[in-house]
Amino acid sequence: MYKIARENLTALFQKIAADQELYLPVRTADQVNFGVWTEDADVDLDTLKSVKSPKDVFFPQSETLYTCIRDGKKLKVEPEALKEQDFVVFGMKACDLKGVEVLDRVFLSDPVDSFYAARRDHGTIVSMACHEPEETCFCKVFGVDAADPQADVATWMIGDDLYWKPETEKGQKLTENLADLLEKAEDAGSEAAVGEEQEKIRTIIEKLPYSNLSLEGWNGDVLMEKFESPVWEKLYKPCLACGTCTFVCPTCQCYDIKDYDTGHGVQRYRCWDSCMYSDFTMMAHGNNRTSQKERFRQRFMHKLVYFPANNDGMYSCVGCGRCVEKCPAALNIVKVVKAFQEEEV
Amino acid sequence: MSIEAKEEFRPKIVAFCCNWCSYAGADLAGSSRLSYSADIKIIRVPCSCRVNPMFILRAFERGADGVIICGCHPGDCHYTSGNYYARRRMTLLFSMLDYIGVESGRTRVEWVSAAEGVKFSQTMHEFVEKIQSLGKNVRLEDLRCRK
Amino acid sequence: MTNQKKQAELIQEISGVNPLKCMKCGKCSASCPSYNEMDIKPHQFVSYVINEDIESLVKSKSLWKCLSCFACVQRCPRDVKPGKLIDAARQIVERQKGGDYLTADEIPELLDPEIPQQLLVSAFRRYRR
Amino acid sequence: MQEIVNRAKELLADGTVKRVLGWKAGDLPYNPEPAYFEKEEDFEDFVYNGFCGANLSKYMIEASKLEGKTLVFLKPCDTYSFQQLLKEHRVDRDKAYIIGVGCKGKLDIEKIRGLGIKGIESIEGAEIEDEAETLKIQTFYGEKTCAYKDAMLERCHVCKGKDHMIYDEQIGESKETKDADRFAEVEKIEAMSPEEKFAFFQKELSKCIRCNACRNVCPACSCRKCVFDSNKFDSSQKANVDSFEEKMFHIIRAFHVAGRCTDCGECSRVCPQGIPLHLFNRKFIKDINELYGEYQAGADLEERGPLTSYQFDDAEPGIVAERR
Amino acid sequence: MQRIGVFVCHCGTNIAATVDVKKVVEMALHEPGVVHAEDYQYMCSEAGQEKIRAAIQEKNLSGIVVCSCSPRMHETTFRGAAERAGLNPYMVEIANIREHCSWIHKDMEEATEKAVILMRAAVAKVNLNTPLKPGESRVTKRALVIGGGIAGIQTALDIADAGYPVDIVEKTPSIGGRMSQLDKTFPTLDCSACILTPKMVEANAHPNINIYTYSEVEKVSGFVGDFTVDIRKKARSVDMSKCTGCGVCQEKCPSKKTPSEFNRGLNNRSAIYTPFAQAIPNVPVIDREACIKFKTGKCGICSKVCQAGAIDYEQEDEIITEKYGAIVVATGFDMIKLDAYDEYAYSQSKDVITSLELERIMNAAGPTGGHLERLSDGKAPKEIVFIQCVGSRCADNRGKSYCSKICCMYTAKHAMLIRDKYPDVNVTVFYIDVRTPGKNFDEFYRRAVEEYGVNYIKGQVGKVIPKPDGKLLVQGADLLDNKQILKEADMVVLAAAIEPNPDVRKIATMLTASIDTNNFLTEAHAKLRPVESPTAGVFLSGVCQGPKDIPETVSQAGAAAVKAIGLLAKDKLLTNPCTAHSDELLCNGCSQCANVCPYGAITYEEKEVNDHGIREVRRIAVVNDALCQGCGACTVTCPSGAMDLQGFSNRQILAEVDAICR
Repeated sequence: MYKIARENLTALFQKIAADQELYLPVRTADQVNFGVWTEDADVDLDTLKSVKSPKDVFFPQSETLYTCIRDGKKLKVEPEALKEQDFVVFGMKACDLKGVEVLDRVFLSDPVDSFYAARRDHGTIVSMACHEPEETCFCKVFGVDAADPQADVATWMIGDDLYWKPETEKGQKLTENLADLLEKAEDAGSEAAVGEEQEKIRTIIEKLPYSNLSLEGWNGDVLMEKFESPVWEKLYKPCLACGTCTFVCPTCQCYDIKDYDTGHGVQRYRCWDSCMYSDFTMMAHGNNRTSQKERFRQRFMHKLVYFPANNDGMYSCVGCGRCVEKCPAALNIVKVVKAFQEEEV
Repeated sequence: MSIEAKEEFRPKIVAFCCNWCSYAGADLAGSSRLSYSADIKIIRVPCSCRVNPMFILRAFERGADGVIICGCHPGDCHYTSGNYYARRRMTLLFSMLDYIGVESGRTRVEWVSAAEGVKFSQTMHEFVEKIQSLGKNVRLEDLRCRK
Repeated sequence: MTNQKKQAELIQEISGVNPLKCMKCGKCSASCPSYNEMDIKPHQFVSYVINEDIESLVKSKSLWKCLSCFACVQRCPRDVKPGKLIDAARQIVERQKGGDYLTADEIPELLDPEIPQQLLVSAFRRYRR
Repeated sequence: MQEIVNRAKELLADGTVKRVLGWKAGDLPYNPEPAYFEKEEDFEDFVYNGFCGANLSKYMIEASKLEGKTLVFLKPCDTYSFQQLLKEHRVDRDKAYIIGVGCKGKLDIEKIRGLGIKGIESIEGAEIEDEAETLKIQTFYGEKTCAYKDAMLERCHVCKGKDHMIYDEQIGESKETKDADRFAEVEKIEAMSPEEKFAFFQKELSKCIRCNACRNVCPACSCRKCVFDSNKFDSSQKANVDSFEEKMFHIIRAFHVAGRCTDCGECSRVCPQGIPLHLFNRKFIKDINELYGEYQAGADLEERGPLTSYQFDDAEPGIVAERR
Repeated sequence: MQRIGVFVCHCGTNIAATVDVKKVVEMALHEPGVVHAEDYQYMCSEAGQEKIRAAIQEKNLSGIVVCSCSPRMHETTFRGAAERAGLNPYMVEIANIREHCSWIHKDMEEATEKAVILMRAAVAKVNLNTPLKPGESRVTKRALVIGGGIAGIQTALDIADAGYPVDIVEKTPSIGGRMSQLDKTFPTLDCSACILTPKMVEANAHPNINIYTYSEVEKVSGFVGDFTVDIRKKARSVDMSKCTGCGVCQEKCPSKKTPSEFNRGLNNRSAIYTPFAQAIPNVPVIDREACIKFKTGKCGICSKVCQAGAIDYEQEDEIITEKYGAIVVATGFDMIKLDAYDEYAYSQSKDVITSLELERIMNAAGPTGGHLERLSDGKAPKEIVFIQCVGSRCADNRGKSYCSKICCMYTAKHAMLIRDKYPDVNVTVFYIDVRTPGKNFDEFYRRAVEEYGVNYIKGQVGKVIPKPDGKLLVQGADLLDNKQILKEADMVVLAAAIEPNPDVRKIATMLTASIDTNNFLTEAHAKLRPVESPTAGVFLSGVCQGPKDIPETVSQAGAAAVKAIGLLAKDKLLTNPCTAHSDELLCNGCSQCANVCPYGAITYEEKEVNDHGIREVRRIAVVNDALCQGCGACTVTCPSGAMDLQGFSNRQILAEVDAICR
């Protein structure tokens, strides 16, 4: 284990950014999101949750797939290059890491998404434990330990020190590169400090209102029963059909592929899509889900039923609580789970 | 011509002209041989009120450096009131563009009657000069449309 | 470019007058109080400028007979304003003498018996506006 | 609150209304959700407190399609939206029973979070009966307090007034909350240089994730299908591919609601990225007021909107450059 | 995918001299959808049109682009050619590479580049064109003539003779107009009244003509073939059905201090009056501003003396609403105000008069009974000076930029008449140019000089100075003799410029007819459609379109009548198919479009729609094709884009924008 004083972090970031891109929580116009580090970026490591999850580091909101350039009646097709440079993501929380695990299931299983895979290969993740979890968090429900964020490097911000623990080969390599800035912290005091912090985090998490949410009855086997439940009819009513929940979510992975006419050709790109949108999976004949109830149901069925059915029981919710915070109509996955519980009692 | 002259800034300017007055005014400028810059390209619309703010933003998105809308003089609209609506719409739109930091000189509305070939040509002259002085539109351009 | 042509252009530049707009109505000559004193009449000024015969114009008596009353300027229906042309021709003469670009404040000090009085009056009238 | 509940139950019982559109208590102290109540026992969860800030007018578009009357609780500012929707034939007056509720300013959880208060367990002082000027907030990290005022939504500081524009009956007291000039922020931007303006909006809009929350919550954005969802203008977009698109989206959205926007402030309230979207709408409102005379959308049913009317001597578009 | 043909016209050298037409053809073949491109000398010629026809049929084209002159010039021609080849005429787009390109650019490379871009925009548009079919609308077989001067009378007579009912609306109490104020006419020296009065009588008596005098057009709505017009019949205070025109009321009226409009204010009239003796109708009106009864409530003499009991103080304005198929504007002219020309002392001396005032003085029914005398002292003038071009041909903003056209001739007429009647009077005319293009016109002018000894001096007058002794000192210049002239005169006559009747602005606005900077109504085409306004169904007669003398006015009046008759003779008109349409799946029913529609063409209906499986009853905007004129105001007001304009659709215009900015 290593440590570095908080005041030296800028030097650390400088060093990392010297030869690769560095993504970390940056405050822009009063909001914290993951962004590229620059000298004048306002780095914010104290805000628990970035507005958007950092999934866009690996799966950007929009990315070009290829470009067609028209020359008279001839067409030239230029595929977009895959990510070739290494980069570092600093400050991902345990829930976001779990989110990446979910995305891996989708994009790295056959057929492999080469754009995503290239980014995963080149990215080194430095995680950070959640110093002060909040009332919207329910990662525990999904077996996530916010106090022990497993990544290439795990870190804990304790007081004025950042404790740094490489966990993988990639993490080790990064640590070596930063050797002159990181201070060895193999002593018992450091271990104890981290242990104490972990304990503190876990104690708070036990107390959080959502931590004992039960997911009993939510699995791949209850498809028809849940699908046909009358509860949805009541639940969806306040939903405004915006895409906030899906766009802040660390696991939502649906995208649309669109063409942009540049005037001298076409740029084909993909961009996040939201199952809440009326034109989600629009096809020539129209739409699969014509009502907001169906669209609303889709999101939660996918997270809690369809996904576990296809992925060895793994839910595609990680309990980060972003949707709880951001939904304009105060709807969220927790309310959905609870509503079914009440109904079933 | 020297090489430098070829590299000079040639703005792209879209002019929306109403069919009844301004387009005819442009025709008159043509038949009177009143020259103006070839950077101006005219799109014929039935009335200035047909010009949707989307058209203007789209032109800028596509790399236009200036957009000018010409219609009948207030009171002379072929459709009685079209240019009055256009006047309000464009005033508000231009004000918004100015508000978000787009130079207000990039947009203009001018009333040109069918008899005002001279005015048409002069207006186009002035507008091209203005755009020349403002340079390339970079604030509203969609970079994907660049060649 | 010949000197004459340059001067003709200079006159147009100084006066801001486009002599081609003249329709030869003669209202300037009809309005002119010094008409009889002049060898080149006000309406003819225009054609001298058009024909680039500035030398004759500059040498003419008329140059210093114009009172700069600007009646012709006021009444010209075509915005040609012969009075301004005359004024410009005078300036050319003065510039050739080196008395270039006077400001109104400098005039009193420069009062020189050699400067024709007409020019002074004209200058004052011009600056009064 | 009890008064509201009692009255709602009464109207439900006597058959005046078929359902009640109100708020259901959330699972956190601050997240009640809009909900329908159809039976007396449903009211167990009914809540009406400082966090019930959502403008229920927009829900009335759907409610107008239901059979029978819907009782809806509207704050003074919501009634402008309802009336504007009525003007545009998007809601049915006969299907609505409007209880105009008093308003003492509504709370914004983001404001509270912005004060560094996190891990919230409970909040005291947010009930409408509470006269307290301070909120007492119990958190996992200790007890915090916060002035009610400091936790109020931006829109309440520039409140249009506490009169209901349209209602069947009124319940509850209101308290003046206006303590700021509605156009001060707009004026600040207007005074900037073009470069500063551009930088300001560039920074704000770079956060936009095109979630459409602003659009979907907006009572003026009541189109069955938004131009940005249809292919009518080749403008269908789902993501912020280029910084220009966000500008296009927000400018056009603001333009489409210009003269119809009541300045209810919902767009800014719901933006997950905290973009002050009301600055666009308020710019239009300010221009309209200055150029075409004071106009408040939703204030009446008859007056023509400023973009569907004109005067012979309206200002020319060149005024934009002149005013600079 | 469309199959598009591109046809590039050389227009002789008009286009080909500055645009490399071959290059445009070559570039066209690179454009999406283009399967054919060719160039030709004159595309509008029969041979050119034949090429278009052949290509459409041989290559099975679905749309064509003609790169040529303005669509305002030949769009109809090419649409016709397309239609004859079996192609829908609205599948034709014009790229204007003449007026908007070759004629204004000199550099070949630059002009060619622009021509290519204009061609591209047109191709991009036609790719999105859809075949359109014009609708039909009915024609109301009745015409309205606004203005009862010689132009209006002639037009009305011609239309009426063809068998269609016509209404004349005249603002003043009598028809007759300016011509009724003239004494004699050039170049024949006929008495004006002698030739006008029979026409007035004929119009009055014509079974197909209905005359509304002392009336004004208040409101116009509708469109070609189906105008609805509100006419305000001002209260005359005299019952037209009872009045016998005996004239006693005018004689007895105690209020006789109102300047006579007819006599240009040179004398006064009574408060109850007919403007002139031959007035039609010969029914007086009460000028309520001047009438003692209306001002004080006392008097009522006219009522007492009227044996027919025609006086009606209670009469009120009446609004008549009538439908018309065609409208002819014949609003005529007035003299300009001379306030800006103080150098001529018009406001300072009564003996400085305008030519129209001279007409009244020379007229036997005029203020002086036809005696030529000075208005200041009644003495016979010995020396008269005429000044030409007062306010005409002015480049500054004091006067008018145009030549008033009639002054040279009427001045020659006046000079001649004076010299004929009063040989001892010297007449001098100061002129800039004497313009006499017209049959027997120059001969007429030469007679004035040669036979009547009128003294013509080339040179404008600088100023007129009234002297204490009542004489006028005219300071002019003789440019040919190079002399300044100081001339003493007893009378000075100013040939003031004429200008369209100021009311024409209001009328033009109501008719949505366009007007030029001088307030003359614009014709649809300066050469080929001189009597039609660009607004369909509106025709122009007389000086409202531009300065004219009487014979010209009468011939134009006839021409306007023929155009109107041509319209009225049709039972149905094809309507412009470029109308707005609302997409029922997108329409919100919010009524904003109806609010901005100037034609009231948008209504709403409750309709069941099937929106991707959801069936519901919605409030939907419906456009009435016959009323919609295709301005597009609604399309921009519609936030959802439900409202679109055929022929100028959102996507078509955006395609043009894209093509230009490419």
